[in-house]
Amino acid sequence: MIADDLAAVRERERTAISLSTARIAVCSAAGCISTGGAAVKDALGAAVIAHNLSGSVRVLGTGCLGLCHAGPLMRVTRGDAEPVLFTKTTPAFAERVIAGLPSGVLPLEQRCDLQQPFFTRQHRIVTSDAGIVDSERIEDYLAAGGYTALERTLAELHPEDVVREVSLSGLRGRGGAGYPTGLKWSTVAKAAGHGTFIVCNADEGDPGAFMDRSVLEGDPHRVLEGMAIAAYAVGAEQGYIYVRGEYPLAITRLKTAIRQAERMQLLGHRILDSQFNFRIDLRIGAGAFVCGEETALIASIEGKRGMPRPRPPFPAEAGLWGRPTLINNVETYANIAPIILHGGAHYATLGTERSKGTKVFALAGRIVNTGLVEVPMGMPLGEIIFDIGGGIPDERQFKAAQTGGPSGGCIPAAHLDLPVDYEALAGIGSIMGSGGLIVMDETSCMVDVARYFMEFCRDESCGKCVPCRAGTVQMHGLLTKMTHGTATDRDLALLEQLAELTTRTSLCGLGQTAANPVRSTLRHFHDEYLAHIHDHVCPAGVCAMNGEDPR
Amino acid sequence: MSVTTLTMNGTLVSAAEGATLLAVAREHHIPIPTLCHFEGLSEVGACRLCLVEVEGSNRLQAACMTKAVEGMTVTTNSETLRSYRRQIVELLLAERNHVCAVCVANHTCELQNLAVSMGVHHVRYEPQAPQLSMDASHPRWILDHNRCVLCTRCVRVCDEIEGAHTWDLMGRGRHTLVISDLHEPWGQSESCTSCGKCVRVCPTGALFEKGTSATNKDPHFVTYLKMAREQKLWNR
Amino acid sequence: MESLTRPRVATVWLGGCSGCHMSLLDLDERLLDLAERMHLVYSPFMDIKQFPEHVDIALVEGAVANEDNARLLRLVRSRTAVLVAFGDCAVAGNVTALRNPLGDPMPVLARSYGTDTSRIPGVGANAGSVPPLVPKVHMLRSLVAVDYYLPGCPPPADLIFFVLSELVAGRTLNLQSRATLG
Amino acid sequence: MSKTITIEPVSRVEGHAKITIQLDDQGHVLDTRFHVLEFRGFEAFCEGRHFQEMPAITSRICGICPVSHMLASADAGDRLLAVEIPDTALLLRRVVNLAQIVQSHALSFFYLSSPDMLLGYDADPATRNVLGVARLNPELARRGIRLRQFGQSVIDIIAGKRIHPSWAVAGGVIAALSPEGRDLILAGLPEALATATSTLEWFRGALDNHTMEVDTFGHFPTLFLGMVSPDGTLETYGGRLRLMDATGTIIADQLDAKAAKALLAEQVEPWSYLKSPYYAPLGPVDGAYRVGPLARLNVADRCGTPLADEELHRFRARASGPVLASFHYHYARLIEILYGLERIGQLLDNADALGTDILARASRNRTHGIGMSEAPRGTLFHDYTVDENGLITRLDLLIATGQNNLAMNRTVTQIAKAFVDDAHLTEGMLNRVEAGIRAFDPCLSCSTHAAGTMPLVVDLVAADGSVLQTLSRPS
Amino acid sequence: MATAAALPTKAPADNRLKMLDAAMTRHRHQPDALIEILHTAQELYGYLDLDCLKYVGRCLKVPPSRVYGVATFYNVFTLKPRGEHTCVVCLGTACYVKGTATILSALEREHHLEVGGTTPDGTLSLVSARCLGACGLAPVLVFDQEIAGRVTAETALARTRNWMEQP
Repeated sequence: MIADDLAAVRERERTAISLSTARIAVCSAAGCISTGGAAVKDALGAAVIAHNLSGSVRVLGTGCLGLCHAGPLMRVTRGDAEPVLFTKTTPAFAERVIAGLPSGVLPLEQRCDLQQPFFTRQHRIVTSDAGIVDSERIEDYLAAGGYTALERTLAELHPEDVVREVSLSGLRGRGGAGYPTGLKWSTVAKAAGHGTFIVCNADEGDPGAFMDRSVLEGDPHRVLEGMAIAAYAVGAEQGYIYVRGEYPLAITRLKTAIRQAERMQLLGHRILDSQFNFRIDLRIGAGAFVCGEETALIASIEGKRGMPRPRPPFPAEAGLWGRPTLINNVETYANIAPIILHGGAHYATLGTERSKGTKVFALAGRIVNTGLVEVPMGMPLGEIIFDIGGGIPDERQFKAAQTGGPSGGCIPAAHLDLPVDYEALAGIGSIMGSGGLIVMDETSCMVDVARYFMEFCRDESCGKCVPCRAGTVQMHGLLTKMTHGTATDRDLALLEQLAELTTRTSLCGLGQTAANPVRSTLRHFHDEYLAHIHDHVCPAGVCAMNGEDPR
Repeated sequence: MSVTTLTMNGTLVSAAEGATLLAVAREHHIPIPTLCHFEGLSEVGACRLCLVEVEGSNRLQAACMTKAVEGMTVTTNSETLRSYRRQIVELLLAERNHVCAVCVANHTCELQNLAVSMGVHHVRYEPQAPQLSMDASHPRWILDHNRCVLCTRCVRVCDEIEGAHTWDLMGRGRHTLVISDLHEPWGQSESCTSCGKCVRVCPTGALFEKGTSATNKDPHFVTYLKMAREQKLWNR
Repeated sequence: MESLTRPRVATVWLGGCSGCHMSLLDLDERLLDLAERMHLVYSPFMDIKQFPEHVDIALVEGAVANEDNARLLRLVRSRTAVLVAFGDCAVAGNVTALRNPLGDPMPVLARSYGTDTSRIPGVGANAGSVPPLVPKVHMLRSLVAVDYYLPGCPPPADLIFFVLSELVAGRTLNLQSRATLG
Repeated sequence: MSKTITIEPVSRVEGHAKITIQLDDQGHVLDTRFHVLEFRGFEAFCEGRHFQEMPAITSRICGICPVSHMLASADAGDRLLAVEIPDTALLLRRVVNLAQIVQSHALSFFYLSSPDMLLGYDADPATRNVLGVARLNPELARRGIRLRQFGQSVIDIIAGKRIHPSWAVAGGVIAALSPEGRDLILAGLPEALATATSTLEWFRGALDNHTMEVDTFGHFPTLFLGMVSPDGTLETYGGRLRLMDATGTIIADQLDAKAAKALLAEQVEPWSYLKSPYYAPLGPVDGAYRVGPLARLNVADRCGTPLADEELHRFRARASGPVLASFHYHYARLIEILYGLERIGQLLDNADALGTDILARASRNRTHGIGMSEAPRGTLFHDYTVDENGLITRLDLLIATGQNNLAMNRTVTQIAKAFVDDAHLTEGMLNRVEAGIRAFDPCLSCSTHAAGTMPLVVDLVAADGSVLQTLSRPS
Repeated sequence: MATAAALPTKAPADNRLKMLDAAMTRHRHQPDALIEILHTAQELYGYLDLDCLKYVGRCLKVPPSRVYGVATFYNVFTLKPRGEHTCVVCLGTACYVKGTATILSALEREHHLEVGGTTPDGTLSLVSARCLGACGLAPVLVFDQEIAGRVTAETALARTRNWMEQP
């Protein structure tokens, strides 16, 4: 397929859309599916046929619409009218919507106010296709301008130009560490010889994070396109997507998307009739958090135990099978097409001095609007939680926001005005992380939260290096003692010492950050620790404090 | 072969190009403790005992895997490093059931010797006391998981020198275990050649010979064997 | 009285084999010389039944295996200025703690006394005449603060002599790499 | 009003024990109990370990007689290998066992019991100890210390470590004796022998002051069990067992460990961690037996060394048949020291002593093996059952002190009835009760490891002492 | 065919083996396909038994100990057959904050199970997941293949009890 054919497909699809009287998008991300979204979509399809509307009404399964707690969500667009969003829909409700379409009367209840801050304060780049593009149809993606960036790249840009645009955008790795993407690309591009690989890290491991899942499920082509552009930029012909086995829907949609893209010559041999070849294979993760660490991920793609190795050498120099390997995460790749389309400089107008663009967050925990949001970098944390997130339910008090999962930290109320930015978060002992943002109120005990994360790291430690394997065990033991009310000041000192040890001496990122939740809670909630140790009291009333010897 | 010059603990030292910091230190008799490192086997950088400070980097580097670079300034023995090393040894001692007193490797154990050299007289961490088994199915040797430090020397020597790959690791984290074949009794292993190299390289009493109350290991043998094979040097 | 100026020394035996005390006796005649420099106020070799007040130095052998051990250890700690964990059992649990991997002591006891709990010493109603076992054998450090650690199974007599000589002379102990577990 | 007197801890014994004495309304002794307070669970945690590790692990049962455990364990290991160990190995094991008997007996006599005899039972408890002895009779104390030191140094020279050596293994031993080592040992013998003979002389002289103790410190008939050689001479390692009754009649002779153990059963009292073995055919009352120095000297025809045999003659003159007074454990102990020293000299004078064939190598050839040694306190059995890989599936230890448990309980009652009177209770009276226990030189850290795998009889005893119910378990 | 010659005698000679062989052929019997093939084998057989591991190792030229090492490193793989029904409890942070630990212990108590275990009658396996990525609906459980959000201990127990009563 060449550019002209692609243009024809787009034209055909756009015409079909313009001829339709209504487009009804049902959120088909895992969240809404678990509350019955699939049945709603089936009911819509059946009703369309029953009402003889097949020619004019299009039903799509689409990416995450954001308000997960209110699913299944349904978005109805009619001509140029403002779209309407319905929450908590059912098959019966779907029938009513379709029945009302010919007369133009839609149900009044279950409408969601699209002017509330949750929608108006977001800035959607990565998630812009949600509600517009059917997750399983490449034609939809093409009609929405998909693969234009790849087309332009192959037609107009040298690989160095691509790297320059990405560098110019200021994009930083969205997987958590925030390494400048352009710099990484240029390192890989400079690494000599053929046989370079590119990898998409879709092993979204942080508990409480589901941004990548939503992107993969809702807009898989966006990721494929970003990877193809990256492959062109660094001279790779083979790519892997390492996706969590726990995301079956994402895997299915990716498989479909790859097949579609290959059929249209957007992947595979001589893409768009250029000299550029690039194929993508899926690798299914098997449940090991440590495989989010890039050297462990590489080992896993090679079919081995996911055990990290020391860096240097970095994967950019010696990665998969010893070859230079570019590894980025899902959200990073999802940002590439817009950067190429609108220019790196345009992208860089969003965000802060050192953190550009937008960030997708998964809001969860004790917050009204649990779900997925995309905001410009630099938005104060408090705005995300209270304006967009709707604040804390049940008239409780905000206590902490946890970012970065087991590698991150807990941010207290005193820092709610902090702009969300890599450096700012690191400055108060947390990290941006991949985007999980879990809100806690006074019903959460921070010592128990630290213990929870330590248990996670203990169980997910690969066991290779001593400080991580054995240090997490000991720290977990000490934290457990604290939550049982049997710890002493000496235990607290040991905990602090071990936290330093694992941070400084562990082999990989998992161990190096395993103590972050401990360190940040020690820093911001020291009095809670002292209450457990000195007064044998759990202020949140979570810990049993029964004085039993933990074992 | 070109030569690199670097500073180690304030002294200028020379190094062959591509040499690791550990090799440079050993050549100049600068002690750096190691446990997973074994001359002649690949490096894994797992024990973290050989971590050193490299000026200009806030990350500690494993001396066994870091190449000497011209002009590098390295500290191998700061108070911080010593404290970390002691903690690592203590963590290992608390992890499984290291009862030196009744161990075949008492006084020949590398872990115990590390503890002695670092002045580790006691362990501040709670002993985990896991319930672990022994595999005595092999006619000559015993594997006692209670004393294993998961250094993987046995795994590597079996794979890299003997070429049998009888050993590997199963499970992960604190549940990691050295296994033979499909976690079958060692004595029933189809791949084991009974060469005994794993026993020779084991730093503790985890792998030992039946019928001995003290193990007489010869860890240099494997290094010697590798030299003999690859360089035709039969120098002991 | 002269003995008032000499440091008051006690040796205590908790759950262990007494090998450390035997090694102390292996000081042989040096023990008599040492006795001139200290005032031995409590020891298994003596007939003092109550651990005395105001002890300067206590060498505690053995791990905490039963409730009596725990009680005595806490008493020793409260009445002693310098507490030395004497030997591997006190330092690290050692052989005495070998039962810990088996978990709860009940199966261990049942192995020796049968499964009828009414017939097992130290259990239930039988706890009065013999002390019940603690669920898990502890090294001293797990229960009380320890000032010095003197490892070894047993610690060699020369090392005991060095340690006692230093402590009796009021010096701070520095064992560096002189001592080892095992 | 009845009341209970508790002596806790029993001091100057090797272990943790207490004694309770129940008095009736009139203050007369009603009942006594000897409680062993410690339990460590070797039988349980040794399961799954390899039998060849047992000499090192089981020697940690006891710091006083680790050698006995090491040797009994190695002996059990020999059976599992189904080998006969080299002559040199057997000879050296014997020497080391004798050395331990010497040091342990010296410990018992000089460190633990001599304060009573020298300073008196009623002396100030604060000084009634070895340091008190040293002040009163420095020469005696120093000689005692040096005698023990000699025993320990023999162990050190041959086995490489004074306490908890890892030297004897299944099939033999791991280190031969050097000529220098032998010479060093032989050079130390004369002084040790001189100490032994002079102490015996002193003891004999002091005996006249202790007729009361001789009569009350456990003076009663029991059976006696001890090791002899094929010709009936005293032996402490590698011999066979002889069982004799209180009249001197040999009930059984030349039993190997397996045959001997088959004759024994044990009962459990919930008030003590120490179980009480007895000679099964006669039941727990009549089947009570004593082991240790007194028993060994009673059952043996002779010591087989000149000085010891001379002294044995004097010893036997104290009774018409076997010596029944437990107080004479002390006497027997001193004779055994003499015997041990002489025998060490004899053994080392043998060319085999410096042999280098010391280890018979074999793999496991049996799944069950019982080994034994004569520990200072008496016969010690190690009974191992292993799987095809040699991992222990059942470990059963029958320890010397345990075998004296019935006798010790009776002794406590006898002394308490003789000395304890509520009307005027003195510390010295209570000390006599303890001293009676001390005569047995109980090693309580050893004694809490006998396992319940023998035919077991459990007596449910009511508060009044009557047996309410008897439970038994087949072997 | 080489694979047929290497067929372990105990391996069932049914369609599933053909499908497994096909999957390996698709990956050209490359060792690096090990994890992919284990996924396939587990999908086919429900779990990975030793014969299967041995067979896969032989076909992919991977030593047995490495196959076993990989199969036990990853949480998804199970070497024991799962129960007829599986209840997955999400222990992700959002679910934890909203109390899944309580639900889990209620299930453990009710069915006398520990996480990872299966009831003796083979009806129910209890499994935990570190995060199912459905945090917006926390606490989340999966009953067989079906995700359920905002679960309480009562609703969870109702589901599992139902299974136990009508296996």
